[in-house]
Amino acid sequence: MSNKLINWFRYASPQTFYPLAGRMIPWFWGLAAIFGVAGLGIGFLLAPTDAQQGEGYRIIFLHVPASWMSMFIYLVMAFWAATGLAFNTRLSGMMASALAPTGALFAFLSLWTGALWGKPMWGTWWVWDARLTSELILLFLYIGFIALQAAIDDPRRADKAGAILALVGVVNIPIIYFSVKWWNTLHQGASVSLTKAPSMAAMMLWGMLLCALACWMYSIAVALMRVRVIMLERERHTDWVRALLAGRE
Amino acid sequence: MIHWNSLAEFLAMGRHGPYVWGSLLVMALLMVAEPMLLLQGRKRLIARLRRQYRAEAAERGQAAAGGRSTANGSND
Amino acid sequence: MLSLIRAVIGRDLRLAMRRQADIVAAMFFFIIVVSLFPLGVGPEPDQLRRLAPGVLWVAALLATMLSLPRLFADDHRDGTLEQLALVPQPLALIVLGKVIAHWLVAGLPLVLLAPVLGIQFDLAGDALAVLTLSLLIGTPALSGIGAIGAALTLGVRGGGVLLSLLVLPLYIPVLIFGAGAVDATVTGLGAQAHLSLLGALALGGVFFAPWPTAAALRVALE
Amino acid sequence: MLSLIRAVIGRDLRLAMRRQADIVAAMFFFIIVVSLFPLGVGPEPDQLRRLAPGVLWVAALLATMLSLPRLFADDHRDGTLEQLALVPQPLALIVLGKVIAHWLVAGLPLVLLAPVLGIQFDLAGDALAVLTLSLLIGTPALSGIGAIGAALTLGVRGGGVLLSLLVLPLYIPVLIFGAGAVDATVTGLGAQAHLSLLGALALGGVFFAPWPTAAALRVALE
Amino acid sequence: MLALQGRNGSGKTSLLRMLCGLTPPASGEIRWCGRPIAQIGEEFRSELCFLGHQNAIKEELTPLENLLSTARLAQEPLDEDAALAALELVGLLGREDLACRYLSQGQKRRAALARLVHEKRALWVLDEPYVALDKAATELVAGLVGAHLQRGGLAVLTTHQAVAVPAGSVRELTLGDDVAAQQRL
Amino acid sequence: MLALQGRNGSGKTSLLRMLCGLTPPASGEIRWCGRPIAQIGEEFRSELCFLGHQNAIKEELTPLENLLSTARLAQEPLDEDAALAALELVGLLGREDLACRYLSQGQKRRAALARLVHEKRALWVLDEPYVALDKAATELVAGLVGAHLQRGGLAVLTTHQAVAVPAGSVRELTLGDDVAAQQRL
Ligand code: HEM
Ligand SMILES: Nc1ncnc2c1ncn2[C@@H]1O[C@H](COP(=O)(O)OP(=O)(O)OP(=O)(O)O)[C@@H](O)[C@H]1O
Ligand SMILES: Nc1ncnc2c1ncn2[C@@H]1O[C@H](COP(=O)(O)OP(=O)(O)OP(=O)(O)O)[C@@H](O)[C@H]1O
Ligand SMILES: [Mg+2]
Ligand SMILES: [Mg+2]
Repeated sequence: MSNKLINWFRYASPQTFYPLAGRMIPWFWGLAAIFGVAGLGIGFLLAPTDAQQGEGYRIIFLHVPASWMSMFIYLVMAFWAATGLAFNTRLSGMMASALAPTGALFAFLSLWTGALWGKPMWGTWWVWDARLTSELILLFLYIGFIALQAAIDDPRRADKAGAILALVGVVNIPIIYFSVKWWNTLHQGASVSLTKAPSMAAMMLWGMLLCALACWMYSIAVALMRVRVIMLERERHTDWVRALLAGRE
Repeated sequence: MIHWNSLAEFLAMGRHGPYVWGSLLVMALLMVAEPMLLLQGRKRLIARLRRQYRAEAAERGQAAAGGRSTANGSND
Repeated sequence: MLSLIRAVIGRDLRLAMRRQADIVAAMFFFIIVVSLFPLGVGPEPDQLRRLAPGVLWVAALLATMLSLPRLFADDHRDGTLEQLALVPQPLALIVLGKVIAHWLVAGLPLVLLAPVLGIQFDLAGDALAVLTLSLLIGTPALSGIGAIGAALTLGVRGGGVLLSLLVLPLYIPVLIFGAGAVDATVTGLGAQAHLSLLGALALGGVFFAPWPTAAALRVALE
Repeated sequence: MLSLIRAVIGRDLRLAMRRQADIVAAMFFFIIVVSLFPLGVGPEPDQLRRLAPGVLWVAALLATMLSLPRLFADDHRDGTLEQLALVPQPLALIVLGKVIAHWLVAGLPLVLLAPVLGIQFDLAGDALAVLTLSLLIGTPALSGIGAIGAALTLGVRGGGVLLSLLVLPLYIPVLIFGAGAVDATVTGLGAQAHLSLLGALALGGVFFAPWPTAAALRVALE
Repeated sequence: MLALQGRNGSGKTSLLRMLCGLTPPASGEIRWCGRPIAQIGEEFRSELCFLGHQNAIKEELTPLENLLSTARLAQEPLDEDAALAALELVGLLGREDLACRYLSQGQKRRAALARLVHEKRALWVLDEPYVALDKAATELVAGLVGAHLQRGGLAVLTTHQAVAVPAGSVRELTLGDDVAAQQRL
Repeated sequence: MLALQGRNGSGKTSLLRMLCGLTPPASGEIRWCGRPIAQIGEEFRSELCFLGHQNAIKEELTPLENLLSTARLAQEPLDEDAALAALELVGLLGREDLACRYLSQGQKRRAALARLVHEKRALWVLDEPYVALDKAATELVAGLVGAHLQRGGLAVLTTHQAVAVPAGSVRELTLGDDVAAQQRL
């Protein structure tokens, strides 16, 4: 084993990761706030009107980051699940469980903002097209993952079962992403309506990217917070948790 | 530089106000609520664990002092 | 007598709380079945609007039915049912308690979900209201009637599927009046008549069904 | 290796024969669900014809799903599953045998019933043929994918409903291509593309699914 | 007390279930205080305490909750202290807050037997109460049955083990292969 | 032979399941012929015969069918005569054509134990084999284990009863409350 690997496994132990995560959380909150303010500022105050969609298009600054995060978090979750199965590290399972609720939140937000966008644009809250449907499936997968883990009391078992489900469900992600290409549907494909004058397009693009970064930082911060709670709960019989809780009244 | 001429115009969002603000509001609410819930859950967990540790310590103290009554066969 | 029923309801609700996953999962089954139809049938809103009452009611029926096998099976497997059958008071009272608990856990959540799902099918406000009301009145009947089937198939191998075979035909009147009420609203006729019939079915289901159920349970225990 | 798979299939088929009620009941569930729809939706033939592929496919899906919980549950409860897990050969082979047996018992009868039920919905000859073919190709995928869910929820309280929550989303592609194939025939487009995709899903479902299923079973036994 | 013995499959379990009125006898009838139990159902059942092969405890609930809810269903409310005392007696103190699913075979059986501690009904029918119990627990249960007999209670139990019961007259009955399944109490 | 004893809940069942590789040990590892069983899965499993708390018989099948299909799954075909002989030995002749659902507790256990009669694998792991058996059957099973030991086999079993095993050296291990769950075979 190389030195690097040993180092990695050191941080993979809950005992060392817990304080590390605690130190990182404020930074991610700070970044999330900065990006969020900048992104929303550009998106809602500076960006010009869209020629086709009017002002309603501003939902894009919420909808696209939420959609991206919902897919991306699933991939990260599946990655942790795979590591957990392969190397049997305790931290991996905890990370996967910590990510799932946030992923579900973003999947829901993608649906919600999409529905609120659809009403003015398409005239209906919901249509059963491929993109929308596969995003709904993604939400179901998250909920299935959470429900499965909640139904199993032994955390080690819950981790493994959840990991298997997460890995099987990964096939859904490319389906969501490419659905607009494979089936021609109501939902627009990548990079629509960014075809106006280059400067405006750039402004919208920046707004979207900044908002996406904000959501990204937010997700990391929240996942770290949650993983700390999960660690306390699962490691409650260990000495380090006892010492920790005895220390700070 | 700012795109809007008046607050009213900003709020109206070109007749799409409810949709845009509905999205932003729900998204913001949920994204604030999630960490709040987490902090609250964490507080509750820590309180519970502290209680549990105290109870265990007390029990151990008792066991050391007197020893627990053991099961025996008679029942009257 | 009331204290016995209360004790049963309390116990069953406590058990249900221990496995909340159960309640949540039943609700999601409902959601998923409702969402499957548009996928199979195609997305035209006009057609979907006409389908909505039928699909929602069929889904409610199936969701209730899926939770039925466990109504008595758990108690049967671990021997609790024998103990319940040996309680001095009539077994039907205990069954009544279990039916009420079942409705609270499996029926009520469907009622609360219905309006949200109706929106996916593009239903108008008054149709949504009647849909919810019809489910509120109709689901207790589903729990009551279902209990008979659950008891009859108890301990029978392949019970789950056999159960649906027995129960679904009995559910048909509930389905017809329930979906009919919504249809009548959509087409502008009053839903009054359908709803009163539904109410009669519910009363019958909840207060009459426990007796045959109790008898079937005794047979299953022999 | 083949002899092991054959031994598993033989044993499961023999068990299924002992409780024929099971097979019959699954078929009747299919029939009843399909027949419920016209009741909930109304009898216009034109509308029914458009509904047919969706309804039949959804019913097939639900019927398969209902029989899933028992795929491993019986073996788990009586300790046979532990014995199977201790067989020297990979557990995935045994799972493969069980999946095949499940399809023979729960999938094939649906395929044979489909043309008869299709006639009730006034489907034309070629649509009927494609419907049957799509079910023939698609149902093995349902058994394979379902096995994963059955293994994951094994021994978990509230398994039945949780199972449908896990499995139904994974069934959706099968449903879309299956119903899509029939729709395409009805509207005059070729069903070729849909059917090949369905075939790919089925191959994947039957030969890939046993591995995660075996892993999940080992977890359940821990 | 009546202790039933007999080879595997000689019909002990079947007989006990008939005694309780769970299975109707193919011929003959079961009487209690001279009257057939089929006719005095409620009255008979309020005198009866049955414990079968199965433990009749809920795996999701803790031993304490199990004990309390059993008592509530039997309409003989038990306060929490009494229940805890019973659990302590059967050696489950420290596990009263763990869901029964995590208990071992023997511990589950103990949780089920805990209800005998405060049981005052006249007729106890126990099917293989000692199965899965270790020595200490077996003696404890025998002690409970003894105390019940001293209070004037009746007990019918089956077993393959010979366990001394402290007090009361013990009649042993060994079922042969062709014993008639008719008994008069 | 290793006979495990211990109070209810002392971890016997858990230990046996780890021995078989069904549950991974929380720490430490199980070795067979010096190599960890996690690595030599197939090889180890083909030397192992495990019988748990549960009987692993199908209620719908008859004892004969159960025995035959178990053998076929283990890839050690058994002809019908040998199977019938085994059933006769455990005293189920006359019931070999009755679905197991109708058998009593003890008869079911006997049906499960019948596979030991022709079992040739080296390591037997039996969890409470004597539960629900009457005296005659208990001695029979002890005899089977004895014969296995004489052939040079190994056996690990748990029990609450003291039963003499005819031949072979018996090591008894009593699990205390805090025994480490690590064993080397
Ligand atoms: C509930 C309904 C909706 C869902 C579930 C949904 C889902 C998604 C998903 C998953 C993405 C990200 C995938 C990608 O980047 O290619 C996305 C992007 C996008 N969506 Fe939606 N959407 C919905 C409604 C809408 C509506 C109504 C509109 C506008 C009329 C819309 C416009 C867009 C746009 C412009 C993008 C960005 C595409 C790009 O530039 O890459 N969506 N949506
Ligand atoms: N339907 C049936 N057909 C034929 N025989 C049956 C049927 N039902 C039960 N039996 C037989 O009745 C007998 C009585 O079984 P019972 O469970 O009462 O035995 P038991 O004395 O409790 O045995 P054990 O000590 O093994 O628990 C058994 O021999 C069983 O095989
Ligand atoms: N998840 C868990 N949490 C806490 N304790 C547990 C858990 N799972 C098992 N136990 C405990 O582990 C112990 C070992 O149980 P095991 O079944 O191995 O006992 P056993 O020796 O076979 O007992 P018996 O003789 O009663 O069969 C029991 O005390 C049980 O309560
Ligand atoms: Mg018996
Ligand atoms: Mg044990």
